[in-house]
Amino acid sequence: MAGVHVSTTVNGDDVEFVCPGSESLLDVLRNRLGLTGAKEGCGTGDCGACSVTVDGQLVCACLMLGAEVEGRQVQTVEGMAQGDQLHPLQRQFIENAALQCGICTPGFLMAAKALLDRNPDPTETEIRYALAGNLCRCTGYDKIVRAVSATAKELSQEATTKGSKKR
Amino acid sequence: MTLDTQFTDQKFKLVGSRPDRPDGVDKVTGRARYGADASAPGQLVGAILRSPHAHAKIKKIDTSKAEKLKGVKAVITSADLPDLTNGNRGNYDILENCMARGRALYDGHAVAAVAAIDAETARRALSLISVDYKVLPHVTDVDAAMRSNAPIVQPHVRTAGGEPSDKPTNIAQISTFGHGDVEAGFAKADKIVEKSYKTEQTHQGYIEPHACLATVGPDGQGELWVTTQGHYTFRNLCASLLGMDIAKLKVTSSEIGGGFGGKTHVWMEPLALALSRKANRPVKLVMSREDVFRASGPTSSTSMDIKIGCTNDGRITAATATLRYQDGAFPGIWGMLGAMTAFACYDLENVQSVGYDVLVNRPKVAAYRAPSAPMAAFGVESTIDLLAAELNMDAVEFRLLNAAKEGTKASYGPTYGPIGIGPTLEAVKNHPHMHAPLGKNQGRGMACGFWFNFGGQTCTDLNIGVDGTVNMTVGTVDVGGARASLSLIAAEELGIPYEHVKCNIGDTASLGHNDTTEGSRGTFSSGMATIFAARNAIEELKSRAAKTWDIDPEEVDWVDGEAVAKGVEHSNLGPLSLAQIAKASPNTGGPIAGHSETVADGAGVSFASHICDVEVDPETGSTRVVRYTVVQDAGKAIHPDYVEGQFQGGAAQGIGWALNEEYIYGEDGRLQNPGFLDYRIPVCSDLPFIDTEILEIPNPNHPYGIRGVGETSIVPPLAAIANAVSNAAGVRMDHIPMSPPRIRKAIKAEAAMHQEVSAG
Amino acid sequence: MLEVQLSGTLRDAANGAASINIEAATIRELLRKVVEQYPRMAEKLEAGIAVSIDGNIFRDNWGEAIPAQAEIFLLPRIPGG
Amino acid sequence: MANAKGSAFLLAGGTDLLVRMKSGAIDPELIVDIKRIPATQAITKTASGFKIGAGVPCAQLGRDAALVKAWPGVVEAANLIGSDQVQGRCTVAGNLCNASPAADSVPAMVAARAKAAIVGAGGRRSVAVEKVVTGPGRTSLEKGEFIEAIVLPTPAPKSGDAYLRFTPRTEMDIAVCSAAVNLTLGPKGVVTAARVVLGAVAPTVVLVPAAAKAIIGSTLDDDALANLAAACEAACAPIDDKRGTVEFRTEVAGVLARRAAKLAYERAGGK
Repeated sequence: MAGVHVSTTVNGDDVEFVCPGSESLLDVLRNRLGLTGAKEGCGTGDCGACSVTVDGQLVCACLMLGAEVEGRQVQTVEGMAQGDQLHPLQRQFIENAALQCGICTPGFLMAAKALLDRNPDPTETEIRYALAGNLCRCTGYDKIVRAVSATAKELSQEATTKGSKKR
Repeated sequence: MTLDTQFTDQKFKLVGSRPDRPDGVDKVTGRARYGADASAPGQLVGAILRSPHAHAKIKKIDTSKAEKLKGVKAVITSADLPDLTNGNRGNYDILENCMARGRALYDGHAVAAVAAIDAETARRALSLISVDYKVLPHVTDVDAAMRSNAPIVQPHVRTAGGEPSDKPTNIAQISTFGHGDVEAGFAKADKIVEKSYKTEQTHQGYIEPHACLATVGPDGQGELWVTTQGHYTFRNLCASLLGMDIAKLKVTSSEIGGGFGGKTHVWMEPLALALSRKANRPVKLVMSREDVFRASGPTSSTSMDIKIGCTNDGRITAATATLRYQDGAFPGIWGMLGAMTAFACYDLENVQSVGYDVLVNRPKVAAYRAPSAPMAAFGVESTIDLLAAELNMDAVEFRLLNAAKEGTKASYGPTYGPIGIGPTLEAVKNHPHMHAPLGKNQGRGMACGFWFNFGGQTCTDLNIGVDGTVNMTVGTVDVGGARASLSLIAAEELGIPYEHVKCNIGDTASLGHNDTTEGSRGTFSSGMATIFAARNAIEELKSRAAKTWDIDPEEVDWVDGEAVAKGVEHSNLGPLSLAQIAKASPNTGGPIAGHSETVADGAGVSFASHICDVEVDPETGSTRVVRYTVVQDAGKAIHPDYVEGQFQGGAAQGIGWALNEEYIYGEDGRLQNPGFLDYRIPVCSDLPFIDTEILEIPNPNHPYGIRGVGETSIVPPLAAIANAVSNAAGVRMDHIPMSPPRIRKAIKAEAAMHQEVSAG
Repeated sequence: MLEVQLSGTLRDAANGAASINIEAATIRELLRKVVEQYPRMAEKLEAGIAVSIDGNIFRDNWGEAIPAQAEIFLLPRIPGG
Repeated sequence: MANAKGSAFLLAGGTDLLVRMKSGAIDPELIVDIKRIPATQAITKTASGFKIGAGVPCAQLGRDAALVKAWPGVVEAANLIGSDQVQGRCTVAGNLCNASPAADSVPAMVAARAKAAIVGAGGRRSVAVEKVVTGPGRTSLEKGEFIEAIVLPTPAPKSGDAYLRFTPRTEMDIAVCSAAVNLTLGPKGVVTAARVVLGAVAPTVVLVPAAAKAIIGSTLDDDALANLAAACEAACAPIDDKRGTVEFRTEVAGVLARRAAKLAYERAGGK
């Protein structure tokens, strides 16, 4: 198939690229835009290592065509930190030793962020089901679930403090 | 310089604390570079054509059409990989496994490879290669492969360790271990339990597929960026297979996205190098997930018979095991390892274990975390539970009564020094988990496990900057947080803050040879080399302080990160910190470094005991693990977070193996489930939190008492879960994985038997 | 004189013997004399071997001293995961 | 699309299409992304029920309170497909057109009497969902035809539906077998109407009238449930494959139908 010209936004920056119509968003991110944070663990949507968001919706970049992101907002793990400030999830993953080899970590961070954005106070079960699309083979998920829990707690305390300051 | 490896019961300031890992920020921001994350100018994309047949003669390969396709820069077959192995059968097997030589030995065996300007062209080129196969009869089951009429996988193989014979066979090796007189022992037994078991083949399931970027020029120089557990071993092997000089091939280990033994072997890296050499361009070669399942190295499927006898008061009098392990298409030592580990937890007067290594038309078996031990433990620990039930004795008490201890002659031969099996069992006995109530359809099980652990060749370099910070280079790959542990050790020895140490994994041009990071050796061996390198640097620091003070180096001590002049005559000399000595180093003799090139031997054996609660839905056979506890001896936990992580990860892999993971082959000898949808590794919602208890019984052969911790945690789960499921469902499970259909079948068979008994 | 116990398929190379007697003070000397007595052991050594001295397993360090009366096992070299 | 020389495919969520492209099973000449058509992106409440556009991701079904209230079983089924990542992309129309016997949403849609709104060169037509799939990977759609929406009726008063599947893992799995039940209650909790549908036990999903008959007129007592399960088992014609055996699928289909019926009964207000 012929190349498709695509204009889109990735991590807040305007980006243009040309890719074959059949090329996945994951290949576009990794091979054309140099964003190798999203990983290919399976290529079939079964491991979640390529998780990114498109218009706020969590997706597997391997199951989406590059051509589909025309005019959309793509967010990847590379856009998670604000300048030199790590996102609380990123910090909690380090502090809780929630990664060993780290290959699944970008996908988990994106999925965990999507969870906390829609449910700021998830139970352990809600966390486990929300992260079920992300495979980790090193940790047994124990410290990952704890890191997400700790982040939720941290963010809710922050919100309370901010709220009381406003008052 | 102190090179004493003996444990000294040193008091620690940093070791045992839990600082942030030094590679954390890279890994949470997506910056860390793994196997597939590197690229080079002018890089080509490699792709491999694989056999669709389990066993076939390759009559002809026609690559001419592929070579003519625009954008194709190199096509290779085995003809491009001449045999340079010089009679080394082990290396020949590796070469043949990387690329079929006249015969395809399993579904997925590589037969040709291409390098092209992009993935699409490479894919089209593969479709243009025509291979003329003559399909041969195949065998994939271990028991079927042992029958006298089975198709022969490797015609040159004769059984080692058995009766001498000149008949081709699939039994590559028979290994016998044990001592005493088992017949006499069984004669003394009041109770004997004998049972057969089976386990299916599983894969390590690392999330990162094999990937590399190879560059070789016509000058015979090359570079390889690769995800591996052992870049030095890869270098030596690739250089040897391709006829390159070891010094001219630089191998860099990328960040590794999981290995668990599967990345200790080369699978396709020599092909990437050969393609690059032929095209004279860099070649990136990445396996798909399907390739990983079909053509890297899973663990053995097994079939075994276990027999154990004991007296009425619970003392085991004799034990035997016959263990049949399949090695895939190339001879290995996996049955032998099963035989060595099977009874290692127990103090036995009469014991014999026999391991069979059997060839089948499946991919070459590779190490998987304490290779071979989990299956043997499943058979033995299930039988131990059955025997305890016959005796009406508590299963933990029965194990404690028979547990190996210091001075026990191990079933694989040597006599144990101080070991941790007894203490882990005591800890299990007293653990609240053992006394918690169980719900409806729930059952509890426990089991023990053993693994050897190794050391090996290891180098560490330690360079001290003029600001007093320390750049450390090690040669073992960091598979799960080792850089944090090794930085703690360096900081501890030098008496400086953890944050002042930066630990790097060196490429093969930076250090001498390091053995592969396997056998739970990373923290044990590089920890030892780091201690020696630091002590070496301290000697230099003391001599620089002596020069500064113009006194004899013998008169300088090293105390808490500072040089101190000894004796009252020097009491006017204030201490010199590491930073102060480093700052003056340009004028006291130049850069200050410490290094160690050593063989870290004497890794202590390791034991674990696990407790597991499961809930079984009797109508569907569905099983959920509801509580899990790991108790394991770590010798000394350097960074407890990552020790716990190893315990939890091993248990989780064991849970997957026990319940759902298996290679499923069709009648045609093709793998039916080469993907993460149907090869079901546990997802987050499948598991509970996994509790851990770290015991610290120092290894006498390590200055800090470290034992390896990476592997033993996968040994007990199969058995612990089988015991729990058997207690929950009221039927003994003898086939792993205990998938819902197998559990339902067992429940129904048991019910039918009861009906028969009550009717009779 | 050390009584060196042989495990597994190593016995094949020693004509089936379960143990052999050798006078040696280091692993290097031990292995040299084993091959002198049983030339077929050379192949096994090439494939990889480990020596257990009083229960401690040494894979590579041939300079390791062997105490008199030590318990010695020759084991095949073992890989790990 | 009808004019494409080679194969042409419609892209809705793409969660099956891209996997098939990657494996080399298909090599499309043309891919048409229907999500850019606004009408395919909405769930509309109509006088007679709900219209779910072909591009609506399954996750959106779970966020539509009215739909969840009316057809909890259908929504449950749609929300079992894959992970959150897949949920954000996959569609019930795509799940139907992929024509897998194990598709999660299809038994629930059939039980709910859902219809597929089909568009083609020859105009529009409406077909019962159970008539769309004719075998594994095969549909009754003509070349150039596609499904623009799935239409669900308004449930009768005192109705309830439920869908249960069996998978070895808790998530990220394909149904080994499944059962959907949609039933309506009369006075005193007596079942007056029912539809029972099984998945992954035959080349297509199976509507089991005998199973419905077994519970109609009952208050879902143990005998009725046993008869329901027996009727379901009798309707199974599964295969042995990597995901399950004939024996296992057959008996577990009965178990699931029993459990789904109880759940649907509760949802309908039965006690």
